[in-house]
Amino acid sequence: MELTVTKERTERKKMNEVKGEKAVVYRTKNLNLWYGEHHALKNIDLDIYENEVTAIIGPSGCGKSTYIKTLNRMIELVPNVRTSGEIMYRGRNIFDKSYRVEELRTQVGMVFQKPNPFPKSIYDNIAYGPRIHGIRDKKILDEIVERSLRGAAIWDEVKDRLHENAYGLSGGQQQRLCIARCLAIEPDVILMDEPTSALDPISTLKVEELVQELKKNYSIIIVTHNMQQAARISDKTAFFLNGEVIEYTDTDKLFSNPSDKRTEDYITGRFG
Amino acid sequence: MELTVTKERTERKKMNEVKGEKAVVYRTKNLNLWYGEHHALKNIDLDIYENEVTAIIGPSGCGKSTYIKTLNRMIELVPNVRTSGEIMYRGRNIFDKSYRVEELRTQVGMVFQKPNPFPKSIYDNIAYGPRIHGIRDKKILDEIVERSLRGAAIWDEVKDRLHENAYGLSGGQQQRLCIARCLAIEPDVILMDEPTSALDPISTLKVEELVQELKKNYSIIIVTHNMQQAARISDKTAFFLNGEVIEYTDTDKLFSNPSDKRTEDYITGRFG
Amino acid sequence: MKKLIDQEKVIKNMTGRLVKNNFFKFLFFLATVFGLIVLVVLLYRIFTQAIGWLDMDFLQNFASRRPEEAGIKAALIGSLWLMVIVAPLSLILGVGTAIYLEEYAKKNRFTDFIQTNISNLAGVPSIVFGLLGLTVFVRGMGLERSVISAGLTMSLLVLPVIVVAAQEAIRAVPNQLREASYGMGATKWQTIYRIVLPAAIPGILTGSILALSRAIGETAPLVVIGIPTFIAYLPKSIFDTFTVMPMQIYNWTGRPQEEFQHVAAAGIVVLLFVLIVMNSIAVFIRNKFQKRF
Amino acid sequence: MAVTKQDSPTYSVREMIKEKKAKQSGLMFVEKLMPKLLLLTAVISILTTLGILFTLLFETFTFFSRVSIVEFLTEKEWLPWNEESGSFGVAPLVTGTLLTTGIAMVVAIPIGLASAIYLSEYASDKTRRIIKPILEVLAGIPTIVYGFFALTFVTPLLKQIIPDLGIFNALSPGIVMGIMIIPMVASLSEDAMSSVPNAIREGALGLGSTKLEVALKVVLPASASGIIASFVLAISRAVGETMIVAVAGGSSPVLSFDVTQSIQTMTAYIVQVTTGDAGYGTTIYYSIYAVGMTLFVFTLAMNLLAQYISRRFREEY
Amino acid sequence: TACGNDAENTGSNENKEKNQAAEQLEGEVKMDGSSTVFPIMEAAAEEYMAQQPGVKVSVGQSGTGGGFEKFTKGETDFSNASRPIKDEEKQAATSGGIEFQEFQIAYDGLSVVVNKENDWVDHLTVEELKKMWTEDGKVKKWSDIRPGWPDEEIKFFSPGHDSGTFDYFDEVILDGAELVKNAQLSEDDNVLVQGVAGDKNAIGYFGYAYYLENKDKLKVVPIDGGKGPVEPTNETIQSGEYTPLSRPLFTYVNTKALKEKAQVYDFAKFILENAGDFAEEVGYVRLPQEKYDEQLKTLEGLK
Ligand SMILES: Nc1ncnc2c1ncn2[C@@H]1O[C@H](COP(=O)(O)OP(=O)(O)OP(=O)(O)O)[C@@H](O)[C@H]1O
Ligand SMILES: Nc1ncnc2c1ncn2[C@@H]1O[C@H](COP(=O)(O)OP(=O)(O)OP(=O)(O)O)[C@@H](O)[C@H]1O
Ligand SMILES: [Mg+2]
Ligand SMILES: [Mg+2]
Ligand SMILES: O=P([O-])([O-])[O-]
Repeated sequence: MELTVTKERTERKKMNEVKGEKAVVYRTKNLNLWYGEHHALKNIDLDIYENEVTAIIGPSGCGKSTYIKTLNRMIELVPNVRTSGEIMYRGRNIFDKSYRVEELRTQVGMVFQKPNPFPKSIYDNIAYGPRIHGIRDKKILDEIVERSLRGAAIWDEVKDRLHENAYGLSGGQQQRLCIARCLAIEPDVILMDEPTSALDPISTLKVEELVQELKKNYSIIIVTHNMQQAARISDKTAFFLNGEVIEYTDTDKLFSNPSDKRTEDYITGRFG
Repeated sequence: MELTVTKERTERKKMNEVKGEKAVVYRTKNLNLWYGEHHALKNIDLDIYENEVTAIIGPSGCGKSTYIKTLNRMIELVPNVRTSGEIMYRGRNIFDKSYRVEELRTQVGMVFQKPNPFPKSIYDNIAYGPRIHGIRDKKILDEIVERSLRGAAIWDEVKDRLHENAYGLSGGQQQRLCIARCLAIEPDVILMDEPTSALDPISTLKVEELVQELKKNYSIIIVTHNMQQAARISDKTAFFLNGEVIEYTDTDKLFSNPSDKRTEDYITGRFG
Repeated sequence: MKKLIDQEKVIKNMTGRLVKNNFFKFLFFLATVFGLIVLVVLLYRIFTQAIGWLDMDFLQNFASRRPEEAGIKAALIGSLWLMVIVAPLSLILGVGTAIYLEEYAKKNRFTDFIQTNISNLAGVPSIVFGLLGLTVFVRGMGLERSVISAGLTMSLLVLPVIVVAAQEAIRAVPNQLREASYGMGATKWQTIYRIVLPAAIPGILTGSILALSRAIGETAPLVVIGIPTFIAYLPKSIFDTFTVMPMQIYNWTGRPQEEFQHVAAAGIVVLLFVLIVMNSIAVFIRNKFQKRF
Repeated sequence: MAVTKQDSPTYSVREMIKEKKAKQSGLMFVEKLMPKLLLLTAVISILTTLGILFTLLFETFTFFSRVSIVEFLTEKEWLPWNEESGSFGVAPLVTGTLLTTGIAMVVAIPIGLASAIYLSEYASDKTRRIIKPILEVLAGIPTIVYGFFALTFVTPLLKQIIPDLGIFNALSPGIVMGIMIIPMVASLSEDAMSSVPNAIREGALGLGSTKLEVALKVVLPASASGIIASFVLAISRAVGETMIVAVAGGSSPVLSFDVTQSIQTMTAYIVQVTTGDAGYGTTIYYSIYAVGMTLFVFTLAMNLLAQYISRRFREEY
Repeated sequence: TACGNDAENTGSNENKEKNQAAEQLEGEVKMDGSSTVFPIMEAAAEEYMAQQPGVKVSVGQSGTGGGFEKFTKGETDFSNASRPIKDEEKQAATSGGIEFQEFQIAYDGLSVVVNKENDWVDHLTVEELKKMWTEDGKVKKWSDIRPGWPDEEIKFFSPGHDSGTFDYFDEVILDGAELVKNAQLSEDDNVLVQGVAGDKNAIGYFGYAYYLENKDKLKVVPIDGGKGPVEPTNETIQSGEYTPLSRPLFTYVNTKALKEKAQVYDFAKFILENAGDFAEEVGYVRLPQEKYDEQLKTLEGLK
């Protein structure tokens, strides 16, 4: 890799300034969410921009996972969840009755906190997405599988055992497999919920580089408990606390010059 | 907490110098391990010292989890595992026929990579260990539970719902619960397999502080993919690669002046 | 820090705990072996009785008043015909119901009602199903004492067992897998069909093996329906009359001639053989898929 | 290294998916259709119950128009054979059923559960794979075979210990029924226990638990719902079992709890009548429906109770 | 090739059958009813189908009552019975629009048996039988029946209440009185055989065939019905000497089916022509030949 992460970021920032403001992918308006009686998200307002990496940080239990799962309506799988407010994805309210959740999720890929490969072969894990969307051609599938695995920096480790069960992989390998699986359907947005928490530094670095690479074509929203990571790879960062967005601004600004006292306390490790 | 982590470490180092060399807790001699045909650990030789924090780092799949699981013979749960060589714990070979694995594990607590609370109440999770070891007294149990939960920096979050099911906690909270569960039996050695990979920075800091606190009484072996963490909290660090120990020495030395080229490449993020 | 746990006492306790563990392990082992011993005794008795009576003729002959000529052909083929109806029907209905309840049904009174109803059906004695089959299929629908009447009755009989087993199996599939699939934009049915069902197959099969084994050895409901015992021809369609092995065996054991006891034993051996073949196929599939998540 | 425009070939997966989507209108149809089809299969079970009720109620009413329901429930003798001086108190048949079921459970639950624990927690994968299917063969042996096994093997064996044992008794078929049910308890309980994640076992073992402690204190509570479900099925099976008791239990409906003597269960009575001499339209003929109804109500009550228990025990993980 | 099956024919009336064999029949014949009669009909069906492979005969054994239930609903062509049809069943037939004809096909001699080691019983009178088998609230001992017999409790083994065998015993011996309460009842006569063979103080009764097959294990008791003790044998049963415990076995045929289905008629004829042989083969006793001939005439009249 010839470019360092930082170089690339600076370059892109320049480009942004040239192009002017980017398109909004997700516009969250006054979102509230309850788990039964528990008010987990409170009056969230957040605009997420195209071809950027948006990081969401905050202490454990603050609602990071809840929010990111709301973006592709995965939250609906939890019983007794209620929401109010709007989330516009590319101009359409995702809570609209007419919006098919499958369509949304095809556009919005997701990588989870715990690796969750299917109990199938490595190949079938990757080919699952393309297949359910009707791609049957063996040659194309082969190519998608290789490309996706390469994309997730795991190709070399698994290329000789594509047809073995994915559960034979180590935790880190499994997580990268899940990222590869997500890449296979070339989504528009990729949601990542602490995708590197199970990875070693080298894989983490690869994924971070990959995230930089991917955002040329995709918009990425990443939950992370690692502030360094947020600082390294994201363009914008949102700081969540107790289900509220405390501060949301350019990453540089948030980490160098936070406007809220709580943000400052958190990023300097002063409260808990 | 009035002492910073660094201050404390310096202090302890001083103490060590005063007392001279510490006792060896674990002495691994020429350990080899195979998963079926797969040679996962190769000729491991490693001495682990009392009242120290020993970190094990290395890329994904290098055998960190395998090694740490061998130390309390948890690895035996995997079918078709073969070992050769010796691991002496406090002078006794843990592979001895006469060595009762339950006794070993009572002395050697373990915290796992993924949180694995029992499907019981928070209280019963913590009280489980003491109870199986014959402690029935409600008052003592209460005290153990509170102390262990405080020790794992989770007391304040759960003290009002001790009798609710542990599965209602978030991932981070669950992991801290598991640490508390391990503390409850006051082991001699604590094995930790990436214990903070599911925690946010604040909890991570608390656990790191806790590790410092604990090593006054306990010896701690910690697998981590976070080199900063290893540098911050450990006294010695072992660098694993492909099932081999590449370098094992004082943490300061390993990170400032590694003697093996591969170690250097790894800690500077240059290979993968 | 004050020690609350007395390590010495812990070590002292250890011996007792280990002795207890080993004692119970042995007890558990004995319990497991007990079943096997009974099986061996049972099989030994049956095989010693069947020896000399079990040959190709026995498989190729129809029933006869003469023990030497009596064979199990009609009953064997009849039992297989019965399975042709029961296996697919009860599996489709059972797994379908389980999927509906676990994946689709909302938590409401109606769902609760179905669930309770199924558990209750599982407890309804087979003989009562016999009365049902007689009234509804044989008489109500005019299907007579045919393969289809008996097959429908047996399917309903084993249905709840399959539903309950399939539900447990489906419930055991971790939610993370469903989430992963939905996350790819898979529809609900795609997720169920491609992820949940394959992962649940081992559990479903375990239940189904037990259920189908039961169906193939069940006598009481067929006695109530009034399946004939003497048939010297094979059914040509599911609407033909037929007989099954347990009925034939029941008939033989009741005969005055001592020789028929041997014929019955030979019949039991054939029945067990069919059963073991069925089980083996299912066990093969189950082992192929089995894993712990 | 990663996905870039250069190394991507002439196609884009995203475009292909869009293209296919347009053609996949069938998919949404299936999506809409499946729940309805599945609901239909679920409704079959309700229809079955209705069918049973319909079948039983109709004839039961006729029976109770001839014999008062009070007599049926309170009379202590079951002597239906004499049209004029008969006595229709169902109690002896109920006690016969309870006796054999009770004995069967005393055998099946401890042994079945113990086998399940052994297979799930102690046995190696290989042992489990061998033993489980063998046990399942036990469940598949036709009940009629068990009946003769009870009569010609177990009863004489027991007679050596209990000289007063009658040739027909409750004990022997009860025990054999229990043996028949062991695999059901073992297999279903084992499944429930196997579905407890291994990570939880590791957590407990890591604290120095013996396998027994893991099994009893962690795995059993975690799988209680599945285990209780297996007990319920087992009890129901024993109550409804017919051929074993018909062959080895005798046909003497007597109100007594003496397990060494001949009894008659509700199921055995139904078989006796359906294969017997009683004419269509006689009171005896209708009595089997009344007994069937009793059996039905009986299992219903028991199942409702068991479900209540199993709900209270349910654990999520 | 219409005559293909003739070679396999056995039995006394080969010539007659040769003539009939010219006509190959098809269709179903459904028969159900008494389990006592079952073995005879199994034999008949077996042989008949060897001759007429196109005809599918099925024989069930739902018991006499169960058989009539189906028969009166029009579900079967033949109903076997170990007792004559009852009035209720006749009524059911009438209301179901079923007309039928009764045929006797063989005799069964209920055999009273005791243990082989029982050396005191030489015969029993009908009165003694009644005294033994009726419930009177007291424990029955052998010495209660005839002075000099052992002071031991009698162990009773009887077919279940719902069998034709019990029904007949009840009618001719008990005369409606209640059966001893501690009698061991079983639907399966083999089990009764075992019970009696296993207990020195046992007494039991069941069908003649079961006694014949277990002669070596049991001792049969001659019955004195007023004309001195008579042991059940083929001769005494056929001649009617063995009384009152010998009983006729029946089959009932649906006359409408007889008229409409050639195979039903043909099979009925076959039964009447061969029932005697088959009965003896499976352990029952043939009727006097005149009875078969008479019934064949009746049958012809129904065609
Ligand atoms: N299924 C659920 N039912 C009820 N409460 C829930 C559920 N999931 C999460 N919560 C609660 O909602 C809050 C937000 O949880 P969430 O998982 O979004 O936190 P998080 O920021 O992702 O934490 P972590 O960093 O530990 O993953 C927490 O207090 C949690 O206990
Ligand atoms: N149960 C198993 N059966 C076979 N191979 C295994 C098993 N567990 C681990 N391995 C293999 O052994 C090697 C070491 O695995 P291990 O889990 O110890 O790695 P690790 O260093 O802990 O990785 P990570 O950081 O991803 O947790 C890997 O190549 C892995 O694929
Ligand atoms: Mg989270
Ligand atoms: Mg690991
Ligand atoms: O079958 P039965 O002859 O006893 O009615």
